[in-house]
Amino acid sequence: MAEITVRFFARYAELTGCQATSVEVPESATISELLERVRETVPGARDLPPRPLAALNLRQVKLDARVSDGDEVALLPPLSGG
Amino acid sequence: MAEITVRFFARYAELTGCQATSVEVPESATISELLERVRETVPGARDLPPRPLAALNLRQVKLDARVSDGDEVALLPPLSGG
Amino acid sequence: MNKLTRARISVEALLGQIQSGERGGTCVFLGTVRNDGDVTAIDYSAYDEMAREEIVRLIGEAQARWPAAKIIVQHRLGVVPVGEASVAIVAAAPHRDEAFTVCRHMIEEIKKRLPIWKKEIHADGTSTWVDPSGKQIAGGLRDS
Amino acid sequence: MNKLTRARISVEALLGQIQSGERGGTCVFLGTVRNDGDVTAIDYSAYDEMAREEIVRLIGEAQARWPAAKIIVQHRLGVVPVGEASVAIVAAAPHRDEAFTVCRHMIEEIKKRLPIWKKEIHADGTSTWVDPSGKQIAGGLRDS
Repeated sequence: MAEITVRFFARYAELTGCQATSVEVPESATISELLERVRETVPGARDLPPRPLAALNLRQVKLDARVSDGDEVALLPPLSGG
Repeated sequence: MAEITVRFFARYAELTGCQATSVEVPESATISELLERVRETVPGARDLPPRPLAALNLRQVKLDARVSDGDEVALLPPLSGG
Repeated sequence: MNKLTRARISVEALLGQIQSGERGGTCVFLGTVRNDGDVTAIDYSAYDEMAREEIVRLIGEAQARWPAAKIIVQHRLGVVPVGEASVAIVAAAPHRDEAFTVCRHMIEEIKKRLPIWKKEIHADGTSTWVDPSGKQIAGGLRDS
Repeated sequence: MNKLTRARISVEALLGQIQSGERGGTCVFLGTVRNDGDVTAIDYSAYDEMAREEIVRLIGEAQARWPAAKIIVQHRLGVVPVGEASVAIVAAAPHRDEAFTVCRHMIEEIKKRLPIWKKEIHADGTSTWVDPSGKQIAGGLRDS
């Protein structure tokens, strides 16, 4: 199994009442699969959009990217910097 | 007759050794005609280019613009501000 | 010099780091918090570690494309009152065409790629997350 | 605030006059004296009265075209050493696209229309008028 740190930002942090949590998924799970685990285990996460932006180890990735033990995955509301 | 103040700038002032002078031309003469008088009366002005940039009362004009008594005409080397 | 900052942005300080006799054109872009409706300020938050890395990546990509250019980016975090700058880009290049092009490129990329979020603070003390499409949403989720 | 000046240009002071909650985008252009060859400085001279009027006309024309924009122009005269700014344009507008467009428009017009001339000062103390085509001419006349 892989232990993944999941981080929530901005509106998503408000939604879950959580900034970071730890989730276990099978090694090489996709971010989509990780998201399913997050929805099941983190209160409020059911209301996340079906396909949020995601970053894996500080880089934006598609939802079919695969995770490994120790990775950090962040769920990002639509960016609005500038 | 019209008395015109003629001003020289930058390289043209160096060429004539003069920043401003007064030239008489017939009322409603064109700037080209004024230029001919300038070439005849101002030492060094023979070396002005045939068709320099000119300004009449602080606005750039073509050489067929007409002058009146009291006008100020400036002869401008190619502009290089900025 | 490229950074996220909670202090007011000093353009003069940024220029001091980048202006030089090598580069004849410098283009600066400042994004300023606007008084839209009853907005009094915007509270900026970021995924700090990623935003810092993304700024480095963005500048690296731009400098690969425009090797003679020099670029600085600063983005403010926290509460920025109306009328103050939230982001500053300084791009200097040997000639002005490149300075403008690089500066414009950088602000477009920053808006697309930096993990930063805005929350508008209203005169009555309430606040709303800003949807990048320009619409405001109070709690609801409009992205899909 | 729009002017010819013999002092160093303070971008911060110009921004202070123009940045506001009405205008979300500010674009600044600075032209900097370059160390081309053995150039140590450029001596700028102008037909002052006309240059001042021309700046007012240029801004008037731009504001007729982009009514929401605010524009400041400063051009330095006298000896400007390598690495310092000779001209500054600040253009602020509600949105960034307009700020960039107006700023770029202004510097192009300024180069075309302001009666200002450059004389390069070289390391050996000699000086040369700058031909706007980019070629230097010592005393000779290349315009026709």
